[in-house]
Amino acid sequence: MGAVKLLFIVQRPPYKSENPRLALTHAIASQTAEIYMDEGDSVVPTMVFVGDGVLNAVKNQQAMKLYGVTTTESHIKSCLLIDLPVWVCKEDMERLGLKENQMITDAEDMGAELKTKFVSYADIQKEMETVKHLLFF
Amino acid sequence: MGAVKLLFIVQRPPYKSENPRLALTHAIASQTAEIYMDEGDSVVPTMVFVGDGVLNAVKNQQAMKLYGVTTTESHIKSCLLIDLPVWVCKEDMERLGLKENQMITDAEDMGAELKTKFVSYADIQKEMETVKHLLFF
Amino acid sequence: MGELTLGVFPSLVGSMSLDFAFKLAEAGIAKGHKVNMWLSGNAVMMAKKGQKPFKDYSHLEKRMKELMGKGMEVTVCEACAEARGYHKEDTPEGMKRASMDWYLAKTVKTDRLLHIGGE
Amino acid sequence: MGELTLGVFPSLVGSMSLDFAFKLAEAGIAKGHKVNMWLSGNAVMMAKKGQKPFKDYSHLEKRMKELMGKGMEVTVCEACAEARGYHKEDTPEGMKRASMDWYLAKTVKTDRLLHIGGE
Amino acid sequence: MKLAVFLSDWRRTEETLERMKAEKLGVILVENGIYHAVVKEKGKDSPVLSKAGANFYVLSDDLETRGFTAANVNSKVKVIGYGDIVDLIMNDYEKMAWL
Amino acid sequence: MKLAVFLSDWRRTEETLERMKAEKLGVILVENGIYHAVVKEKGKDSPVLSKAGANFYVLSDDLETRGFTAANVNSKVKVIGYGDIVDLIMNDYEKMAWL
Repeated sequence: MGAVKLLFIVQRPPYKSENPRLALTHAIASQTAEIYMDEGDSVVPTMVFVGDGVLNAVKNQQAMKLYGVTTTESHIKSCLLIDLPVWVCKEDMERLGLKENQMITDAEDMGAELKTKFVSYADIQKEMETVKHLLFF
Repeated sequence: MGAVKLLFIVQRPPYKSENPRLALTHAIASQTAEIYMDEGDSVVPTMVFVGDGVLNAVKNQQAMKLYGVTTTESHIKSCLLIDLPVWVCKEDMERLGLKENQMITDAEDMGAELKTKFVSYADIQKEMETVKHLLFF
Repeated sequence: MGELTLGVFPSLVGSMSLDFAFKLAEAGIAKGHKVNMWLSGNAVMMAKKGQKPFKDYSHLEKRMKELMGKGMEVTVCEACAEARGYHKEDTPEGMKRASMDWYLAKTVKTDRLLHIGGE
Repeated sequence: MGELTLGVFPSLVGSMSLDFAFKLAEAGIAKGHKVNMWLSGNAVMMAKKGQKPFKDYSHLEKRMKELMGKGMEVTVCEACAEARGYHKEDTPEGMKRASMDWYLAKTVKTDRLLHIGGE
Repeated sequence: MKLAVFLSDWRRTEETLERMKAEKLGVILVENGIYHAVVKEKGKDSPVLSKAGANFYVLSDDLETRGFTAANVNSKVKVIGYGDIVDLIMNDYEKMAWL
Repeated sequence: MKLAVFLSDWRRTEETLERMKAEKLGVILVENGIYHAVVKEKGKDSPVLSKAGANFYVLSDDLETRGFTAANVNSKVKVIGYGDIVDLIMNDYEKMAWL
């Protein structure tokens, strides 16, 4: 099968639902999926935040300090750290009045090289066509 | 304290959420609450279906036949059977194009005397002002 | 000082409404109020002891026990618990199990009721 | 005949999405397809045996066992289960526990994936 | 792409669907999504049913569970069962989205 | 009546609030309800904030959890903590509605 592409699409805001977190933790699990796969196979996920889901990528989340629960922010940074692409829909940011300087743009503090990509919905549509499976959260 | 009035307000459609069912079963539990109360005290609930919640009162629900789960319809009828008032908002029925002949109007098949009351939102607002506590489901 | 009853229905992991309810209860007790809590629907997930405290998930067993130690009554819907496979022996110490009429009865004397339906 | 993988995340009681998933699996198996199921999030509520079959609540343990008897693989997210207090000894017979990578790996060979995020 | 979208809710997921494009698009109404097939809010069809080029299906089990029958269903929508959904997934579409 | 409405969501519960009347009305934004206080969709305030005669509050814990601070909050809305909510419930309002 070789490399199989998956698109993880988060369309809801964080915390009121476990879904955005589960999208991130499942995508990150692609790193260790080899043990269940044949030689040469792999899964290659991309994380996409779209619609109200772009609110997941707002920075300075304090869930750990206030509720003792890992922030969605730290999961997004973990994705960047393992070179897992994180995309945020530009049009939805604009609709909600979110500026890039409010968003998680990188995880340099953790040593990650990959940066968040702010993309247009057309890019997301194109990626939906390219991947093998869609996972809406 | 005497008789304490409670308003159970269901604003969501049935089945996609456990809430409407829990509203009904909790309201019905008022019948047996005496064991926890002082002599002379009682709770007097009214069930109200409002907004998209009026869809709970559509008749001929087949959840038991198809999924093996008690219908919301049968819970509504149980309310009528124990003389627990069931109100459905007329304006919302009209908005959604629901006619009275599509709705649960009575539980005569179970021997109930009380009938569903189709009320205006103004009546519901008035009741919200009268009761001691509101329970939104 | 007054009496506040919280009826909580959303699940332990997900909406964080249970986190809200316990924080509110804590603040209420700190101000000297009597607080009661009724757990029903998916909130009966609190009625299973031995939950592992991972940082990715809400974990409230410890806080609940502290608050019960300060006089909060916590009662869980028995039928909702049994339907999910939580039996008497699974119940955390200090938590009571009862049928829904317990909650209805509490509404009579309580000064305030915050019913968190959710989900 | 093909292979269909269902990823299911909503809770046992509430949305009825688990009822949907098992009915779909049943129909798929009846048509000769191979069906796999991944249970994560609140859907790990399936990983607690001894749930009482009340008529007011979805009860799927029996149907799940029948379908596993017909070759359906059912695997549950281990961390999600432990966080909710469902341990190894609680797991219904025939159900596997694994980490999330099991689901990711399944997506490689399966012909179709229906991911039911929900809630 | 050949995309089957499962609409499982009534009020929350229409916007996501509105944006999606596919050469072949199936919209399968399940759970509370069935209200798109039977409710005419303020006398109008659900906006979902105006999605251009889509084929619409509604699951009879979820329709009848909620007290509706094929007689109530909008003429744009075909009433199907679980077996039909399996065939749509395995034969007619390649990718699935559950909204 | 003196009514405190807890808005815990962003997209689903505004209509119910819109209809409600009370001599004294408090709207307490919690959980995802906080977005009503900080997001200006298409440049506009949330319609919730135009509810006539209401007092608006937002829970700082839920605001900061989601990456926002008092600096982002609409000037119509007062930032409060859990202790303040207790006082509002016990002293200022009589009935509560969690939407």
